[in-house]
Amino acid sequence: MVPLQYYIIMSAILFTIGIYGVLARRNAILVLLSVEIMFNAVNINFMAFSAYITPATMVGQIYTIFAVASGAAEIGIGLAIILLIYRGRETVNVDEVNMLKW
Amino acid sequence: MSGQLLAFWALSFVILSGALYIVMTKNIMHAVFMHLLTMSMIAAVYGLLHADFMAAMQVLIYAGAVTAMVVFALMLTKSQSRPDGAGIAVDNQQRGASFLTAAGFLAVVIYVLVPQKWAVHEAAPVVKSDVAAMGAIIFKSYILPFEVISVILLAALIGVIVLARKED
Amino acid sequence: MSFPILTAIVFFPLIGALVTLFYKPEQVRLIKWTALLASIVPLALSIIVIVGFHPGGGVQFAERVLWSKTIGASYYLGIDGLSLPMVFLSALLSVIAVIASWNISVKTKGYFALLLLLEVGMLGVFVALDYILFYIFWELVLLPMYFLIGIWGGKRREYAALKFFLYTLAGSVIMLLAILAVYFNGGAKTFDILALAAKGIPLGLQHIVFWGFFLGFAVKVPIFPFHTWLPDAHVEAPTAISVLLAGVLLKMGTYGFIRVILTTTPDALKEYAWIMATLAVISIIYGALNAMIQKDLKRMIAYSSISHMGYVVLGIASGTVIGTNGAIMQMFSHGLITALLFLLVGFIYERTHTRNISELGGLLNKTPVLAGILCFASFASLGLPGLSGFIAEFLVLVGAYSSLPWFAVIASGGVVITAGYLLWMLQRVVMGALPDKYADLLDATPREMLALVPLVVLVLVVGLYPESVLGFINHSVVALVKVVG
Amino acid sequence: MAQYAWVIAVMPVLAFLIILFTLRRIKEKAAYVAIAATGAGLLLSLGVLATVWGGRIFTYQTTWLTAGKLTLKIGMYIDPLAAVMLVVVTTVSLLVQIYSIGYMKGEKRLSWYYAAVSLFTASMLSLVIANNFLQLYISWELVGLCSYLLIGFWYEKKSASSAAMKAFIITRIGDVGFFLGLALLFVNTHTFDFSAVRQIVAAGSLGAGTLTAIALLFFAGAAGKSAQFPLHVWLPDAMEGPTPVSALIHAATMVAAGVYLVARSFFIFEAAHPAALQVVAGIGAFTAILAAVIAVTMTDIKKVLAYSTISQLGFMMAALGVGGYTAAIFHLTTHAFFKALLFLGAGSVIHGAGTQNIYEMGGLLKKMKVTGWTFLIATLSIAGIVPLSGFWSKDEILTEAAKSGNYIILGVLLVTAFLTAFYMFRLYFVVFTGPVRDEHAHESPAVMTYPLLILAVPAALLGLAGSPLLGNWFTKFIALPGAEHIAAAPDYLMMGLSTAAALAGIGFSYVLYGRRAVTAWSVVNSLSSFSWLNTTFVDKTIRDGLRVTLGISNGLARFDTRFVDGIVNGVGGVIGTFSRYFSRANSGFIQRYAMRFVIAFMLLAVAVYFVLVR
Repeated sequence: MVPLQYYIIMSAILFTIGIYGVLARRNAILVLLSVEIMFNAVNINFMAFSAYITPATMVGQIYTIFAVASGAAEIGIGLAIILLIYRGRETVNVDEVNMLKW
Repeated sequence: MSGQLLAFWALSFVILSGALYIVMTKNIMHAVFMHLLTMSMIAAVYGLLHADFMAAMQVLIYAGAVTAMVVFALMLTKSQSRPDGAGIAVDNQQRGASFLTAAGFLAVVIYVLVPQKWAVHEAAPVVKSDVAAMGAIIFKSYILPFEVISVILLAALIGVIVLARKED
Repeated sequence: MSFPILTAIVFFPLIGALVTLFYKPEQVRLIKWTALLASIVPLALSIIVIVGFHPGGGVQFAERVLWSKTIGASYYLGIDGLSLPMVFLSALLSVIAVIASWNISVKTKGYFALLLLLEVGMLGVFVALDYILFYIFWELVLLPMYFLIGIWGGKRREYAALKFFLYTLAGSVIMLLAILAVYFNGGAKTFDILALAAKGIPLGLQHIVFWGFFLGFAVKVPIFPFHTWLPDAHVEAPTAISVLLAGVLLKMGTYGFIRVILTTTPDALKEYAWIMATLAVISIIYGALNAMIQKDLKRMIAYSSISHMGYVVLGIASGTVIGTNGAIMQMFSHGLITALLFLLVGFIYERTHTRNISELGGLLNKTPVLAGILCFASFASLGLPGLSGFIAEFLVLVGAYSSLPWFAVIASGGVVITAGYLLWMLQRVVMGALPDKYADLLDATPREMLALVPLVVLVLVVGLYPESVLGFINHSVVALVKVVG
Repeated sequence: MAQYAWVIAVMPVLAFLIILFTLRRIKEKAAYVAIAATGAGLLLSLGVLATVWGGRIFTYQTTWLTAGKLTLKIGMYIDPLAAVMLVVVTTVSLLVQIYSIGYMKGEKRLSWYYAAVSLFTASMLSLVIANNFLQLYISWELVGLCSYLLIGFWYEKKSASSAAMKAFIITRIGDVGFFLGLALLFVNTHTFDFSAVRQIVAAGSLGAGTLTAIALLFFAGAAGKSAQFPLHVWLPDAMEGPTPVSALIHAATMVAAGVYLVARSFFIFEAAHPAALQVVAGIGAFTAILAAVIAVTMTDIKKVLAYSTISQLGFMMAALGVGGYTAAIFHLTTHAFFKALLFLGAGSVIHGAGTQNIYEMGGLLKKMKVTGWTFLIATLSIAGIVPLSGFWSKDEILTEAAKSGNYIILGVLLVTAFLTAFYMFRLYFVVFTGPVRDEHAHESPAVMTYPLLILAVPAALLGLAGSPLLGNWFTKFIALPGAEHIAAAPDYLMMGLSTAAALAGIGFSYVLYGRRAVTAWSVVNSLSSFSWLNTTFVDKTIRDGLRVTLGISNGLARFDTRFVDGIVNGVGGVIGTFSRYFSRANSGFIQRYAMRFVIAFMLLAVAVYFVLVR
């Protein structure tokens, strides 16, 4: 019998690792992977809540389905953008791209 | 110490160390493979939570589709970090700050979430997940979001094609 | 409802501006003639209004369409003795500005479209009787002016345009706050300028909104120490824009003083009259002394404008009927005279390519008509009797003398300084020997005369028979001035 | 007849307009237009004079402007004083214009000259027929304008344009006083009308203090126009203008306007504190003697006459100051003629000799008969020799001064009379007698000499009209309405004293300059130290004032661009610096944005947690 808190703490740590990856990695693909980690941390949370709090209605699971779907869309678009940038700039390093300026 | 708990600890250890490896390694290829592993372990966690359907989905989408896509992306772009991991930095300059920020975040989240009293259901977590019931719920209560998410996926599909297409 | 003549006056130039947008940029002649037509029609209509105007009849030709009942705003235009001379002046100077801009060759289309848009704003300010409408027109003036200075201006045009824009915008934002304060705390949920004035607002509120309005209008006038945008804007602006800037835009500020401050916050005005008068007197003397030393003709006239607008403010601060009459006369007369001066400087600049006083000289020898009119305008500006400037300054000083005697005494000292810098300028510019490089200057062309002569005639007519303007003003002023009487 | 007096003033205006609009084409014919207008004006003026012969007064007016309760009217007030002035102005103006045909011959801007002279004549006429102070002020300023235009007629010369400017600005300083006086008058009486003001003053409702202030402010204006100390410095410089203009404007008419103003508002001075009139008398007398002393040291023929004019105007002011209203007007009238004659004669001399320095002339009587003899008449007249005009009017002033009991003034005036005779005859002896220095000197054409001859008649004989021996007719005619006139018995003592002073002056001058018995320079040099007050003190003060003003405006200009504008630009600069600093945060590196986002989220979460949950 695993307490709910364990899942929460585990997903929190996982999410934090994802944050670190997003903030610190240069390679855009690694940044995307880190985003995926964050996504999955959230999903673990949903799943745990679903199992512990609303086991009958399965709200958390359904949220996870939607989250996975939009996550898939996100990674597709994200990779497409990385490809696009790579074509224009010959780099996938995030800190070499600063087009988001005033 | 039940088997479940033991399994949880083991899975957690693998997931977290895998994630750490992803954000630490200098070799991107290794990171991708570790990603595959991590995602599979998360699927196992879902199984631990009696959500077999979701576990399958997790393996299919994350461990399969996403990882494959990332590998393709890696092949199409030329990374500056060499396979041996030497040479050009894979982390940016705000690495230390990022670490502190992430640690702070973790502290806040744990400080806020852990003391919470969750309204845990009596039946939890023993109720077996029922795919049929889940399908009924999705196609009854959540039909509109479901349709919307399919449109979003379609839009993303088209968007990816448009974005990634080489201009003539 | 009869023919909405005021709406026609205000918005006809807009039609012209829209029409010019459909031309090709190369169709320069067509653009110019359209602009001329679009500015002449409001002038003609304003003359019709003058003919149909009853001096004793209060606000006339009113048009009122409810805009929003819930917030109490309406499309409310009307004209009285205060706005009539200003509307005429704006319409006239717009025509003259179009004529004076005939040589604009860069981006002609945009220039004339903006000029006409500017005219809409200027005319609108003087006929709007609803605060929201007033504010809209007030702001509408800024935008075309910004581009006209910023695109067609001189060397430092961007700096000047930005300074003008930000400075006056800051002023009008403060004014907006005051408007909102009057609206929310004035007791009547209406934006009707006249109704609010007639009803009166609480004394405590008056003291607050007075300063809001004062700052808003003072920047526009401009009164010392809010004046520094003016010389820069004038120096950089093209001739016709200087004409409108000095001739009309400055009057918007003093118009606001009379239309809003004098009627809506009379008690606060009475209490703070000495501050207004002090600033006015400082403006008079300070502007004149600054004008004395300027090397650039336009800059000199800009400072002289500050000095002359000080008389307007002094007249208003006096709170007397005579002083206010004088103030309006001075607004009208200064509009004519400064327009004349700026036109002349522009025409001289087109010939000699310099505005530097020390590089000019002896213009009477070669261009007697231009130089002669420059003398005429200078004398009008220094308040020579028989020309329009005198009677205005006279009324202002007599009015001020009865309520603020010492201010009037100091202000009249400005008359001597004014004579000093204008005559000194004349000595250096039109008298003396003509530098050799100007030996082949040509005198005024018919087009230039077309721009100059109406102003000369009006300065003379108003100077010799002031009743021609005062007849329209006086009744309204008596109705407006509630302070001392 | 008198109701058409305005036509007199309007005709030169028409002449002005006609000439102005045909400036390039009309050329010399401009003279005929102007002369015709003024000539017709002279005839009408004589008619007006005849109409008011019996002491009648005509007034006409029409509304000029309305502002609140203020209604300003323009109109005419034709009393004997105005009628006399009309005749004086039109006569002198007409003769000067005729004279100018010869003097200004070949001038390229001749038509403009006549236009300006016409405008001047019109303004001056409007000044004398004004029925209210405001109209008087307006005309007053207009004559100032014409004076400016005509002094600066040869505007290519820097000295001419500077002199014009100086004249305008210095008189304007006085005008500010006049203007403030008008404002004070108006605020207290709500009218500018002569008769109305007179009634209010007579009713005694105004305090003596107010009246004194008004009177002194008016006198400030008069001092500017009539070149009284210390505002006299513009008049000698004004000699830069053409000589006929000096004769018309700066001798006969405009400069007398100050005297006219004090005369017109004499009832205010009388009602005011006695100090007001004492100031007038004191400044008048001081100006008279100061200018006379300076005149002795001058070597430029026009400058001598200019200082002489200042001195004579001081005489008139002094006369007004001691209460001699009629005496002042009388002297004004006679002075107008003999001084105009002197100036025109001087013009003729300059025209013939080609120089203005008296020591480059000499023996001109032989060369220029008409000019010489008429000049002699005028010189005798101004020196005060029986029975020429100047004698009678000057005698009248001295009598009034004696009657007032103010013996200091009387003494000063007597000394001045002596000096007047001295410097005038000095001028005459040096220029017209002695050895001929310029063989090329020649008599002027008839168009110039006939006006001299005509002017010589009133310069010699007009005084008889006011002679006490002939019943003081002029005095009675001109006297203030209501003021009972004391039929002055001839004061033989005064006549004797003034004649003695004049003869002494002439004799002294004869010894020094006629016979050249004594070296003239020693005397002149000793006197010239007197003129420090003028050249060193007043002129220098004014120049210093000017420099200080320029310095102040220079400083203010710097203050304006550095400080006032500096604040404006500083505010903009500070905001700009801040925004530049903060805009650096927008580096464009997405991970920095992300980090800020995370940190902000944390802070927000903590805040929400503590505020809402706890």
